[in-house]
Amino acid sequence: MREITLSKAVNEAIAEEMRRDDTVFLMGEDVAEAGTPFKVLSGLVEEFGTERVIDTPISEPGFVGMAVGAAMTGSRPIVDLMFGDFLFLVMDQLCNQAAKTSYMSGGKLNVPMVLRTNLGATRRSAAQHSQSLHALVAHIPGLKVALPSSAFEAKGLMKTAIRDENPVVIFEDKLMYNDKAPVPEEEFLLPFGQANIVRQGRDVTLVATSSMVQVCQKAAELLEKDGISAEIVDPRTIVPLDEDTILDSVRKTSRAVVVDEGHQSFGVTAEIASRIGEKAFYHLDAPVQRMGAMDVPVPFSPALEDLTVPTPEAVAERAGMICRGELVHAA
Amino acid sequence: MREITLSKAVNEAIAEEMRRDDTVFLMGEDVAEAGTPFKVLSGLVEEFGTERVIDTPISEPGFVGMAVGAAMTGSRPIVDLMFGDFLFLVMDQLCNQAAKTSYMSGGKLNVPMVLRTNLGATRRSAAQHSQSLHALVAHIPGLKVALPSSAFEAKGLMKTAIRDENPVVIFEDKLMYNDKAPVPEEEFLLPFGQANIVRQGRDVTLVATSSMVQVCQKAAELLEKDGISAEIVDPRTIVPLDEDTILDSVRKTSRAVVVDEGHQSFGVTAEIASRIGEKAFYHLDAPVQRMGAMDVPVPFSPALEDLTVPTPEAVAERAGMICRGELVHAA
Amino acid sequence: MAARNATRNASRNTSKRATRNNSDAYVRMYRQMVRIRAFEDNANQLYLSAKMPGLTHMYSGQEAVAVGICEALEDSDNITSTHRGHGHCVAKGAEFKQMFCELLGKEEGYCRGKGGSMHIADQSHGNLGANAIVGGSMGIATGAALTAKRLNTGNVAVCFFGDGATAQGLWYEVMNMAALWKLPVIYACENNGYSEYTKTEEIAAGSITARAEAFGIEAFEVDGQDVLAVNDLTTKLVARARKGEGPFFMNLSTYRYHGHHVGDINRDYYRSKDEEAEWKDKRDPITNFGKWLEDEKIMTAEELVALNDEVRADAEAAVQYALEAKYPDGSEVTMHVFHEPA
Amino acid sequence: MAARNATRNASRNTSKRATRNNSDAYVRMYRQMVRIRAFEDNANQLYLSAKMPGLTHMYSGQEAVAVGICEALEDSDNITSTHRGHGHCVAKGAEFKQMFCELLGKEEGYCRGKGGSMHIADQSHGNLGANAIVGGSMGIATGAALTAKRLNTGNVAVCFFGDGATAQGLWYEVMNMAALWKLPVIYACENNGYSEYTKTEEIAAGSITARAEAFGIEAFEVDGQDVLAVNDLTTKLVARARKGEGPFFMNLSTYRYHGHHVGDINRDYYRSKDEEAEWKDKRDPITNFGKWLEDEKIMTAEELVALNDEVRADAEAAVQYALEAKYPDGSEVTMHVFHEPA
Ligand SMILES: Cc1ncc(C[n+]2csc(CCOP(=O)(O)OP(=O)(O)O)c2C)c(N)n1
Ligand SMILES: Cc1ncc(C[n+]2csc(CCOP(=O)(O)OP(=O)(O)O)c2C)c(N)n1
Ligand SMILES: [Mg+2]
Ligand SMILES: [Mg+2]
Repeated sequence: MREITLSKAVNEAIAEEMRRDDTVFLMGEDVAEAGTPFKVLSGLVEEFGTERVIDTPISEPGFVGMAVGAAMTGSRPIVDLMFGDFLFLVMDQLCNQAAKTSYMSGGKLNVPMVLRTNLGATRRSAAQHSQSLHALVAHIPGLKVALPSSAFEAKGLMKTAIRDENPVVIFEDKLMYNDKAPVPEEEFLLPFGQANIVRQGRDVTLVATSSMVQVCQKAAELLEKDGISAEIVDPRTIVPLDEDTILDSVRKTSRAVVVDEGHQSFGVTAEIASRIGEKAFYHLDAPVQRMGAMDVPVPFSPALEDLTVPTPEAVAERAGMICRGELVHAA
Repeated sequence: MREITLSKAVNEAIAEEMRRDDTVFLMGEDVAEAGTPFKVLSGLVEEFGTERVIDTPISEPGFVGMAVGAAMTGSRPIVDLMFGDFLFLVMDQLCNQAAKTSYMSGGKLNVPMVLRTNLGATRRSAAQHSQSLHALVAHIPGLKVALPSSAFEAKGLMKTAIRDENPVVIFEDKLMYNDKAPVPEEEFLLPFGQANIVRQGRDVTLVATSSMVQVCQKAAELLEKDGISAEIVDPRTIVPLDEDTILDSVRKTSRAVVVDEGHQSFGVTAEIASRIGEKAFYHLDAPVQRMGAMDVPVPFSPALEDLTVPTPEAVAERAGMICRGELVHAA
Repeated sequence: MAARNATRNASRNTSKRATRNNSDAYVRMYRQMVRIRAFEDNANQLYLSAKMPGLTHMYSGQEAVAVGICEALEDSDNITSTHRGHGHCVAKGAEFKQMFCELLGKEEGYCRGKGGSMHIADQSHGNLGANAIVGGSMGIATGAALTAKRLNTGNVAVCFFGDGATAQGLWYEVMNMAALWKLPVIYACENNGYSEYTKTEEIAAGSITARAEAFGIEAFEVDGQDVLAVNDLTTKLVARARKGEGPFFMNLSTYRYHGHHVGDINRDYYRSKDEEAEWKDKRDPITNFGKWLEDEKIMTAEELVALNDEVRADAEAAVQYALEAKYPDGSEVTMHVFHEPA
Repeated sequence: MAARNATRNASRNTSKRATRNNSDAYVRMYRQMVRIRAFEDNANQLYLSAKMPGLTHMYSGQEAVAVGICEALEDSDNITSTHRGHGHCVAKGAEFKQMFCELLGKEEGYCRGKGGSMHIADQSHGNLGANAIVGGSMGIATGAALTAKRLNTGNVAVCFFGDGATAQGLWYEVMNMAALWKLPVIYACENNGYSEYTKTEEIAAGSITARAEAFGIEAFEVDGQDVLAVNDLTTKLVARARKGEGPFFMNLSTYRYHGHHVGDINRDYYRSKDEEAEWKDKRDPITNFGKWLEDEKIMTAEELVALNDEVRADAEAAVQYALEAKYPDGSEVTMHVFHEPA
């Protein structure tokens, strides 16, 4: 199969859906000629024109609000939010408006919009350009949340997002834009709420989201050398969450480490770990381990930043410990 | 001891601190003559004047941003955010600015401000005036989060918040403003990060925040009738979180139900349950139970709204089930 | 560009002389204003007698704004509404029964009881909903206009908001985009002089009208108690907006008769009884328009009374119906979180 | 109120004739501009040679704005800065060593390496910090002015922001409050014609200056390449602001010489080489002010060269120092999340 970058995968998904459906359009800062600072959208304005690929002023609350209204009236907007950190600016329009419209109107109105943005640290972009804020939106009923972990997922989930009748927030890992993966030429969509078993294993389940899937793949290789067989489950979407696949895996391996790049406290690892703790309780041979980003703003200095996110070595070490029963006394 | 309402307790705390420290001031919508729609601040403008009790326009991002700047330069602002739901409007100033200033500046700057707001449903105020959004702010490093569960806590935590060198978000339960509790006449402060054992018990620990403390007290009485002895732990602040007191209680009772009025998924119950699951693993006789608000926007209809939040009966039932070992098969 | 003062007292203008052709329209406007007043009087009663749960904000006094504007629109045109939204909802064509059912949280309500007073919406008539976030619908209205322009539907969107809402930064962001892209949206500021318990002059610096003009938006100041003046201006602006000459801004002076919300009874500390009396006695949009209809011989005094009685009876019947209607089944609580394709 | 055009080319105005008294001030302004340029040239080199991590935005070309304004301020006055913040930081009094250390993430940086280019702050000189959220510091500056007024410190706050930032609603919210409460804050819009890769005229409707005026704020348009014009105007406004006559708005026309950020090399698709050349060759704030200093016999050509050489040497020494300085210890990663009383 051909291999393309994550960036190209997103671009293809959007282009295909825009060709298919005239009501789809794109808006955001420097999305047209510039194709975004990450160049993900290059070429789209040439094909679809400035009427459908719209450069906006630096007015995130404004254009997200407009997307909500456009979506309520027959359009399918895709909003580009340049950095995930800017979510804080649009929370009212996203969480008080978009998320609640279907429910508050008793199903009479709906908001089929996509907010595409990113996550991920270690790019030396400091505290306001490095956050992974997907847990926040996942907490708000009415929003779906997709976390593609490779070019393949990026394409398949984006197409599904655009066709969904609800607001979907899709977080791309900004460090992965140039990473290549096999992506079919033929059209395909990936369903929401269906986890992917990235790697089969017997001894421990690594539940990994987005950027952490690669980290866990490397961790699994390290573990392999120690004779530990790790299974990796990538939920792909955290709302809806495919609890069954995760639980089945843990019931099989009896051990779990949940790895996510958001801050650890009150984040995604808590949700998944507590569901495992509750629903696979009698199958667990060791306490479920959580590995999120440190509970600190992301520091600029390379000497500090790299300490804040889970690494393959750290994941392998932690998984190794529970497999060897070394964390007994801590609990 | 005299009994006063939660409303009066907050008012006293603020008045005392304003008398003590000239740099403390209050700002928000209709905080002066009107004393807020909940009348919590009545009388303050008479004592401190409109220079220190400042009515603002309906500009939440603006005045929260101003509070950040005022706090960075020697003031100690208390910002009144009329409804917790409006947090979505101020997330950028709160989470990108206030929360990160100390860290980003390497400790050279700091933001001693208090954001007081509220939480709580069942007031028939519908989806945009009923949310309990404390989990969101708790996820962001740099913010402290206080959840008073009675007039006593409301006073003691508010005074501590005002003296703290960091941004503190304090959520009052808007249904509790008229509830009375014993509050000493003499000055007192309640330290952050110190949980309160509201009730001693042997069989199950109910970890309850804010509005859910009362619910759990009633649940404990119901359980008592069935011969089950419930211990209630109120963390009082979720950042910092007094993990030790919670863990000690669970290690003693071997069972836990975590009850909080925020949405269940990706919320406070997940964080606390997963910490218990990890750190008291070998003491647990049953899976930790989570009871948050339903993952739905808060519906207006009384027929629906009451279904969305944990009730004493539901808590008692769930706690009873784990005490009787009835949830074995589910896990 | 100086704000245009749409002729005050346009109703006394000869060009407004009734003709056979538009007398139906006049009667309809009158009826719609009376319907709003009747709706609110009943809602207020329901609340005061503890039959209605929650928070609600009365529109009484501002009827000429909603009616003057909505009568210049088609069903397919969109409006966005506010926390004080019953008037907009009625004016855009909603029925009493479904509205009262919604206010009481009943299954037959426009939103199956899930929205209530602050979120009432009526998609069938283009009303995208009330909003409990002050200013929260400014983006939505502007986005509806973006759909209209992009998909060439010919629709116009009207964004209703209060004077207090002009303090929300969102407005400036969307005005900028509306102006840049010439969107068919009309920003209608219902300037009733107060934001909750505060006079707007204490919390609004400079000139609200000039703020819109600074974005290159044509702005108009109009007497919001004069339904014909409002309707006239709106009719012209809607036609121009459909031709791509929008956006526009209207600053409509008006007054709310009740408290900020139904529980706001003692108002002396922020506004005087005299001021209230002045507006109610001299500038009531319904009374004055009724007199004009009589003067112009479009309706007789008896006809006016009969119309009022009929509307009041309708409203009371709808209240009765709603009180007896059933609540949604508990199972509905988890429905509609996500929208599923039909 | 029409925007006042602060005299363009004020530097050629006789009232600006050098005197013994202010020639020190002129030399200092020149030196500060040269310091900024030298700082940026080194930062650019560091980045291009992959010695500097992260994102950074060059201030070169805009020096007269930061220097003209900051030279009118006291150390105790506050400024807030932007993503393009090195110039403000130098102008407000910061040292090269701590600045380069910060850019390289070293322990001796102003923020112990935790902030980097986009968050550099220098509390000792009243610089409340750069900000990576466009418009994110507008509230902070206004709040600093609120402290100044409430605690009667006599301080003034200057809020620097770009033309693109005027699209953020926050600005309108805080202007309204600043105007209502007469706060000593000056909003300084560095209008360099671009927001990233887009001409500002494509994303700003109407008039930016009129937007400030609509809030009743006195507004001024000034040539941001003329350090004396900027300094003169600011000096007057600061004095007035201290007396309670603020807030004020300045729209300063200027230009950034480099790309939006250091990686923005091929700029042809959004701005022409001719345009760049025009600004660099004819309107360079340093070259032109240097010529004036010569004409006015305040400095000789040799003195100018010597000053430039000295500053460049300083900058290079600081770079060398910073390159060799040590990184913060790993244990610092969890420090400063919360501030503890000293
Ligand atoms: C974002 C937000 N802030 C505050 C409130 C509380 N609130 C509800 S109505 C209102 C006053 C609105 O004034 P205005 O816009 O003039 O409308 P009016 O009530 O006069 O019709 C306020 C402050 C709110 N609902 N939303
Ligand atoms: C809220 C926010 N939106 C978008 C960005 C990305 N961004 C960084 S600088 C910039 C352009 C800013 O333009 P302007 O304010 O004119 O400043 P200039 O770069 O010209 O100095 C943008 C869009 C950001 N950092 N913050
Ligand atoms: Mg009003
Ligand atoms: Mg610019």
